[in-house]
Amino acid sequence: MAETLTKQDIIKDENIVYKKTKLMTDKVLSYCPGCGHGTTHRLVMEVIDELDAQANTIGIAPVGCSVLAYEFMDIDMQEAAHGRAPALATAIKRLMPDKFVFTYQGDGDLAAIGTGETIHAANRGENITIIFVNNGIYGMTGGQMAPTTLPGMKSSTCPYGRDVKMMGYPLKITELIARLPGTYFVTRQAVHTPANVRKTKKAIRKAFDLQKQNKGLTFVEVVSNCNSGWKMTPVKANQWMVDNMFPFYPLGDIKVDGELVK
Amino acid sequence: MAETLTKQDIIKDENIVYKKTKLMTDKVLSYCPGCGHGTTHRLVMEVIDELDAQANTIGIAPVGCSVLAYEFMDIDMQEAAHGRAPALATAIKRLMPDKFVFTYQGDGDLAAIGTGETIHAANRGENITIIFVNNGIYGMTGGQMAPTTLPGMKSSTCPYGRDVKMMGYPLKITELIARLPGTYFVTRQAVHTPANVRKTKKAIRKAFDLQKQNKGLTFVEVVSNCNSGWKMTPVKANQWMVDNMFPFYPLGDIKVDGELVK
Amino acid sequence: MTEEIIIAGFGGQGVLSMGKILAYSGIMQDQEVSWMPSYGPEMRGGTANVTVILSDNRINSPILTQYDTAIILNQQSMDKFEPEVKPGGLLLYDPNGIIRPPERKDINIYKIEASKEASNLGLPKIFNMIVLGGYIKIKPIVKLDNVMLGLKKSLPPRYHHMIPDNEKAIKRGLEIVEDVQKV
Amino acid sequence: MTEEIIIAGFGGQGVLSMGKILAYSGIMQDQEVSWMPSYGPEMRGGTANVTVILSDNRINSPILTQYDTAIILNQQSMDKFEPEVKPGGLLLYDPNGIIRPPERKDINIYKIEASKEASNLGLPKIFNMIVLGGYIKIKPIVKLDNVMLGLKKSLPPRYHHMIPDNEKAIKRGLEIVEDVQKV
Amino acid sequence: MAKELRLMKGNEAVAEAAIRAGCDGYFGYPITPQSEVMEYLMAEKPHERTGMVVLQAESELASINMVYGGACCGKKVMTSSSSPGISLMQEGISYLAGAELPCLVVNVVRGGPGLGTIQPSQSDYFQATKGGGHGDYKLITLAPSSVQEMYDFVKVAFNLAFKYQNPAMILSDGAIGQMMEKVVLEDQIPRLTETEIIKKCPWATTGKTPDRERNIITSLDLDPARQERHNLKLQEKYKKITENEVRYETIDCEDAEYIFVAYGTSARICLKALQLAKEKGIKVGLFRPITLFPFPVNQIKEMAGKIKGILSIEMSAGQMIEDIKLAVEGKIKVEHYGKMGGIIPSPNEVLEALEQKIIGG
Amino acid sequence: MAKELRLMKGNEAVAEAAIRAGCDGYFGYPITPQSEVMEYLMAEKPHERTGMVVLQAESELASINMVYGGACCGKKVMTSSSSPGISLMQEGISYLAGAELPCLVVNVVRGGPGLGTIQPSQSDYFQATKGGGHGDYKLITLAPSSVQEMYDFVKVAFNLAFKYQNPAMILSDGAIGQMMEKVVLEDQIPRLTETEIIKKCPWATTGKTPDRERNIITSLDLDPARQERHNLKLQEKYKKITENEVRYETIDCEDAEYIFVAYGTSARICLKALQLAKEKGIKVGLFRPITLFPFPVNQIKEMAGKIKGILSIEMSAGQMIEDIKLAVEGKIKVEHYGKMGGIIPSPNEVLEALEQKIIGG
Amino acid sequence: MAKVKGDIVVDIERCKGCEVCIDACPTHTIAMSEDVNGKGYHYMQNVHDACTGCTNCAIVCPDGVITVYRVKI
Amino acid sequence: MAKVKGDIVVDIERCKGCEVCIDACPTHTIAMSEDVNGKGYHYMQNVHDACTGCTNCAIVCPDGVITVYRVKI
Ligand SMILES: Cc1ncc(C[n+]2csc(CCOP(=O)(O)OP(=O)(O)O)c2C)c(N)n1
Ligand SMILES: Cc1ncc(C[n+]2csc(CCOP(=O)(O)OP(=O)(O)O)c2C)c(N)n1
Ligand code: SF4
Ligand code: SF4
Ligand code: SF4
Ligand code: SF4
Ligand code: SF4
Ligand code: SF4
Ligand SMILES: [Mg+2]
Ligand SMILES: [Mg+2]
Repeated sequence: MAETLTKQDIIKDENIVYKKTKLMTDKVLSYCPGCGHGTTHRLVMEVIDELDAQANTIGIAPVGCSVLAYEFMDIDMQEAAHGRAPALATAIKRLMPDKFVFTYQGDGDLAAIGTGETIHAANRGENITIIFVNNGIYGMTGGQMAPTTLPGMKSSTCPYGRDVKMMGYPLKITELIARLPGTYFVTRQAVHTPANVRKTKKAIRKAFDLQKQNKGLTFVEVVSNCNSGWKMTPVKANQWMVDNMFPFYPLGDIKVDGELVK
Repeated sequence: MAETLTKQDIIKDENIVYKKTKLMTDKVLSYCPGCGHGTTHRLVMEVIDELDAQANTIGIAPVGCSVLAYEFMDIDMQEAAHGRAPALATAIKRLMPDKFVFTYQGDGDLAAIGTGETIHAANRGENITIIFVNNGIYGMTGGQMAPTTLPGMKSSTCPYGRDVKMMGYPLKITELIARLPGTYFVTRQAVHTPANVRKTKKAIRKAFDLQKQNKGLTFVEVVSNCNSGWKMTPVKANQWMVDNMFPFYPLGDIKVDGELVK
Repeated sequence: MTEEIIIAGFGGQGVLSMGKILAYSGIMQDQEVSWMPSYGPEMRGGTANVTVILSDNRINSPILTQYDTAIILNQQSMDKFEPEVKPGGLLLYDPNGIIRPPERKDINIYKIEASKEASNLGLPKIFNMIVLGGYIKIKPIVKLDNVMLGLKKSLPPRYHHMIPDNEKAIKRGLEIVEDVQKV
Repeated sequence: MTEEIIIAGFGGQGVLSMGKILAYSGIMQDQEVSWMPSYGPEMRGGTANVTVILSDNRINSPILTQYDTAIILNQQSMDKFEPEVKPGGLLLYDPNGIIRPPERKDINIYKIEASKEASNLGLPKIFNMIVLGGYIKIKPIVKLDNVMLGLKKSLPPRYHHMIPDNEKAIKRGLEIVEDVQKV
Repeated sequence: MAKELRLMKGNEAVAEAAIRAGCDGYFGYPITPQSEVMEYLMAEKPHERTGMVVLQAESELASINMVYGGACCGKKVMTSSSSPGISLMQEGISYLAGAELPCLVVNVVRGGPGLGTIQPSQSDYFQATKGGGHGDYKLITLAPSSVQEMYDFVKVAFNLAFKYQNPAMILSDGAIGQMMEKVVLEDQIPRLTETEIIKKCPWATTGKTPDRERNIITSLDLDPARQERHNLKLQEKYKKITENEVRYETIDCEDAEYIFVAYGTSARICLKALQLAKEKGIKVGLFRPITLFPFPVNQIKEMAGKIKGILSIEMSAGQMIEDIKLAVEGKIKVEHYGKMGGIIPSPNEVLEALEQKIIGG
Repeated sequence: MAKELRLMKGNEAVAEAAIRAGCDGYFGYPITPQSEVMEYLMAEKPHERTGMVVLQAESELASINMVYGGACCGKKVMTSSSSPGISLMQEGISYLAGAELPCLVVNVVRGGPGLGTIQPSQSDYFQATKGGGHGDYKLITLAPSSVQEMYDFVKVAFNLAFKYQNPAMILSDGAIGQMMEKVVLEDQIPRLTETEIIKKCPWATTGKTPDRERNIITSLDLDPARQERHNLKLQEKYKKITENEVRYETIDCEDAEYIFVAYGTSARICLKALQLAKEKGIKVGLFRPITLFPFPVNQIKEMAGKIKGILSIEMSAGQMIEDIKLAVEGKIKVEHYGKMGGIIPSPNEVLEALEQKIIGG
Repeated sequence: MAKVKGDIVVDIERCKGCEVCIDACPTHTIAMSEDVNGKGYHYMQNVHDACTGCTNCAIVCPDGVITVYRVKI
Repeated sequence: MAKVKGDIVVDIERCKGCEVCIDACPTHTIAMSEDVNGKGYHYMQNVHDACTGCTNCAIVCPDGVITVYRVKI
């Protein structure tokens, strides 16, 4: 019987087991081939869709490669000034406490220029969700060093590799955030394999569920490649990420139910 | 023989065991009676004097009650914009690595508007010393809530007491700072009793000694009263500080030799 | 009618609230008023002063360099404001802490031992109300009834229990103010 | 003499560096030059183009809307720049990926199979040098010697080992360029 | 019903006006001489009175970006600060203008540059009216000269901001912020419900419902043609504001030979100088711009035809004088007199300057 | 010795010029279209070439305050950014001006307002010349119109900054920053030693030695009288700069009937428009302000006596035109033509605008 | 145990040829094309008939260009 | 063990009357004045002869107005 199944028999609407969520628009993503931003976008939208929350969600796009996130996510969105997304989110959530409010930020945005806004929104325990895409570099502006760039890693502003003596240490902002009493759920994930994608989606779902319960700030870091900035093919970049980023930024939950893990 | 000693016999220059260091100018301090800023100023100057470093020290005054620190400290000083002292210090030290460079900052300055500059200077491991006077309030501007204001504590912008649900939790910035690899010595002290003054002075001395050895950022928090902001007499304010501030901001070393204590 | 007043003294002497009650009293009798304090960190421990104007017409400049009346509560303020009283104007002062009493001949000078009286009454906090009483005795530009109304308006309800003491103080001020030049 | 050129194609095709070598070649023969790229995120994966001007005089506007020469390396660029070649001007293109070849009659159109040739040679990176060779064959505004000097100047020393391959590619370009209208 | 009277500081009047105007959110950071705005709000518990959100932010940067977030939702939001704090907001203000968001920013100006002084000044006129931030944009700028106007202009500013979808600024100064005057209070205007907001601000990010496309608030457009169209639209709007919203006051101008032009505290000083001038028989009037953008260009131009000279009185080195000169186009003499560093000129000085620089000069 | 020639981007030229001018420190944060400044510096290892410090800061706020710290020490320090980043620096710039510190700020302008676009623009003229920050202050502002000038003006700007103890700005745009042209390089100027700095900048905070009083750098003075004196001193300085440092270029102006006034990239476009005009027999010249502050007021005023009209060409809604009008005082017609949103006007459009708005209008 | 058979549809004009999906496929049923699409990218295509409809390829695809179908057989 | 005797000199015009020194004195030799100084503050003064010159008062004094003397006796 298997043998008799033709392509046409399988490719029918009722047999669909996976398709792009309708909360992603049809616009072609502006990201480089293989960039984790696309996957992360989709996961957030899948969760909003599952929560049936399109009408109750306000998203905030940062300044960074994902500055155009609003072109791809079919929800109401605001574009924030570089680093200030948590300030916007604070106001939105306080003015409209029944909405889901999330920011979507890169590592330059969140951990460099936006350090103050990030820490204070977290410390106030704002009931918002932060999706933090850490690719260890400034993708948008052409691959400059980020606060999260690894020691020895090259970028256009550390062309000989990050020298921690001169340029400082990579900043584990997520671990700092987790220590603040205002945060309730803090986790670090990735989206380079199907298993990781599934875990990340669960984490995002959990973050939004907790937001609904007004538990305080929920924070999902996604360690991602910036293959353009790293000057590698996407597949190599993912491997490099596994080999180099994960040891420094280990995946897993950091704070659960308001308690640090371990 | 003791009986024969007159006042005149004792009060002679050669019998002086303590007098205001010459590195404090003769200008009357602009601080309220009993304010810990004066004592802290003096300790820093005593240390610079002991190190014979007047000619090699650049200090940075913040925006806050100590904005006029340069009137009282007889060293070259710069007055920074609110919160930015660590950025100034970074540049000064890098441009003149042989000088002692320190910032003197309040809790509003360092832990609110200056969060980003503080964290990044610490994270880069700048070889500077930060003297951080934490009085749990914005003294200069008339007693508004600071990031460090205790839960329930009243201020002119939380006249019914700090409600952590609405206004966030007090921020233990010193503990955060201590977790950054760029900091080498982080301690919390006070100046309300002679014993505490002596300990604080030792800590400041240690901080400057380590700066000389280029060990990274050294950080001395001084928990202090703001009797005007707290609306208490100085003596009551010090008692209130012992009873309320110290339990939340426990005194003692937090990071020594680049290692967290405990 | 326009009355331009400076009230000046130390930070803790209730200079600003005296001015505020005076201004509110003006409002109670349908006048235009302005109350312009010196402000900022110089207030911390240092001196404080406030310019109060009451007028039947629109008030123009709320900041002045010449006053109809100066109410002076410490030496620094005496040094600064004695010269700025308009000829024929009024200077009222509390002699406590005054080393060099006023010397001008072209103005009317009164003194009031408000500080002493306040500690006699055991109510140091109402010192400023005694002074106010003295002032409206000399220049009844606001009616006592309106002062009482103004007092009530300017105090938050939780302090209304203090009104009787304040009233007593104002009335005491009416009694004890002295014309220095007549003396 | 002034030559105003647009070079346009995909991001990875070496458009900008071809322009840079051309500009440096101009400097080598004492000309004024300008090199003005499109810039920013649109370069990411998208198209890239650069305006190069070589002139014996001070160059005025570095941005143009009309060109003496257009060097076109993909379809989007063809659509955009074919109309912007000055009448009598030159359009040089690589047919790889071109669906609609140029149609204007009032300009000179040449093609060069640089992409194909580069993969034949097993050196896909020097594709742009083949195109450059083709261009200077048609319009010898810069002398080959100066191109070689320009090439050397524009490459950081650590890439100088690549010069021979590049030279080979330029020379190959000289050979394989074809006049389309003659064909 | 008897009107409600209060003796209030200018800063307190702003706060009370905000509550009564149905403001949804205030976000600020302390700075002298305007900290009373937030202090008053916090003491009033507006979350109990009207549900208004009042939040002390960690900085002025955060404040203005909170305002941005709230404004995107169609909420009536505001901040206040003083000069150095307003400088920190310039990027945010440019974003607000670029994204065409209604909001209110109050600047209680102090003396600059730098940390300067906490005393009153008018040296932020350029920043407010020419654009302290980057790009071509304009703030609707109102200059109150009394505590009553501090109160009234909050509502006016919100109305104009929403009418034109543009940030509005109240440009005050430390003197007006700190002084108390009699204020007539208006009745509470209720805050808008979400349904009302959606109706009034269909562009707001209130959550994408099935009946409309998603709403996006951004000031970015990487396509130059679209970006230019957006800029042209902004310029059209500014033109319309200029045509419709000029406000000013004239005093004793009918038969004046000379005119003071002054706003805010300076105008108050000039009022007194008018009295002094009358005593001296000098025919001088006061032209008081109330909107600094739009500046009353035509009104001043017209007046210039009838008078001999203009003295611009500003507590600055002379900034508004450029707008006066641009209006007057060289027809009559225009001079500046002012004080800097927190000093308020006296009416006598002002009159003397008129005599020397304009009448005698 | 043969002069050293390079093909460089404007941004790279700034970086190389900084090293060769003996710059002590660069502090910056990436932003398009100027990130190449820091990238070039980092690749050049200037700490090895001259000992220059180059540091990527955590933000523009940090950058400008690092510049402040370095400038206080008498060091030759600089930063660069583009429009939104420069807006974030406004508080810091006001502090630098208030404290009278020499330094260099490079603004490679992009289209605004808000996030805008990364394409070139000239819409930050007001911000640069009128004071985007609070208080009465001025930046010495130089407008390069070629890559060579990007290179040359770094040294010029540092020299003026130290001569007048005042921050200087290079107001460029994305086109000049991104384009490459031929640059003639000068020889390396050695960085100053500490002894030389102490001699040149006796006010600098280099450490209080027994032979002098302590040096204090501040912009604060709570005493209004002293604060006013300080402000008057600043105004005196700006007057002196205005008298001494005006720079401009005129092309074909001798027998012109009309004049384009344009700076930077716009001036380049006008150069081409001059050619086109000549072909049409239109007598038009180009007046190119090189210093925007001090603006060549007298030169334009004088010229206005001889010509029929001025067209101001700016990639903005018209900002410099106000300074032109203030100079011309209504004597002749002055109009604006420009493009916004990152679009560069074409020479044809410019010429057409002249014909319509000035010649025909 | 019920066997399943799957298939995928790739929107080849939107595929950016990143190859991230290839490794994710447990049945090695997908590979990159020789040809390029309109954007100049080699695109992913189904080369065997072994697809189980596991959705792995689709959920790692950053550009969301894959739709997965599955039937029980 | 050598006994010591101390004394202090207070710059009363600079004293702000904060009283912080009082508790710090182990010999209770200091107290606040009845009078006020030129700034209106009660100032600290030596009221007994018990001073040991331990310097406690001086080092907690925020305004640095105390000089301490000590002799071995
Ligand atoms: C105030 C300001 N400074 C700088 C920039 C330039 N800028 C745009 S995106 C960006 C950093 C992006 O890096 P990241 O946040 O890590 O995001 P990614 O692109 O890597 O996803 C910078 C510096 C800006 N737009 N605004
Ligand atoms: C940009 C800016 N924002 C706000 C202020 C006003 N301001 C001056 S000091 C201060 C806070 C002072 O508090 P803190 O740092 O705790 O010092 P303290 O006075 O308590 O010693 C503030 C908000 C300012 N000067 N500049
Ligand atoms: S530059 Fe990096 S982060 Fe940005 S889209 Fe490309 S790969 Fe992704
Ligand atoms: S206000 Fe507070 S911090 Fe400031 S001087 Fe007074 S007591 Fe000290
Ligand atoms: S659905 Fe699974 S089996 Fe089928 S192609 Fe995709 S990854 Fe391979
Ligand atoms: S992961 Fe998606 S975009 Fe990448 S090659 Fe596969 S199908 Fe194409
Ligand atoms: S030196 Fe010691 S014993 Fe003497 S008065 Fe001071 S605290 Fe008391
Ligand atoms: S501690 Fe110093 S200032 Fe305070 S009362 Fe004692 S002597 Fe006076
Ligand atoms: Mg990044
Ligand atoms: Mg404090």
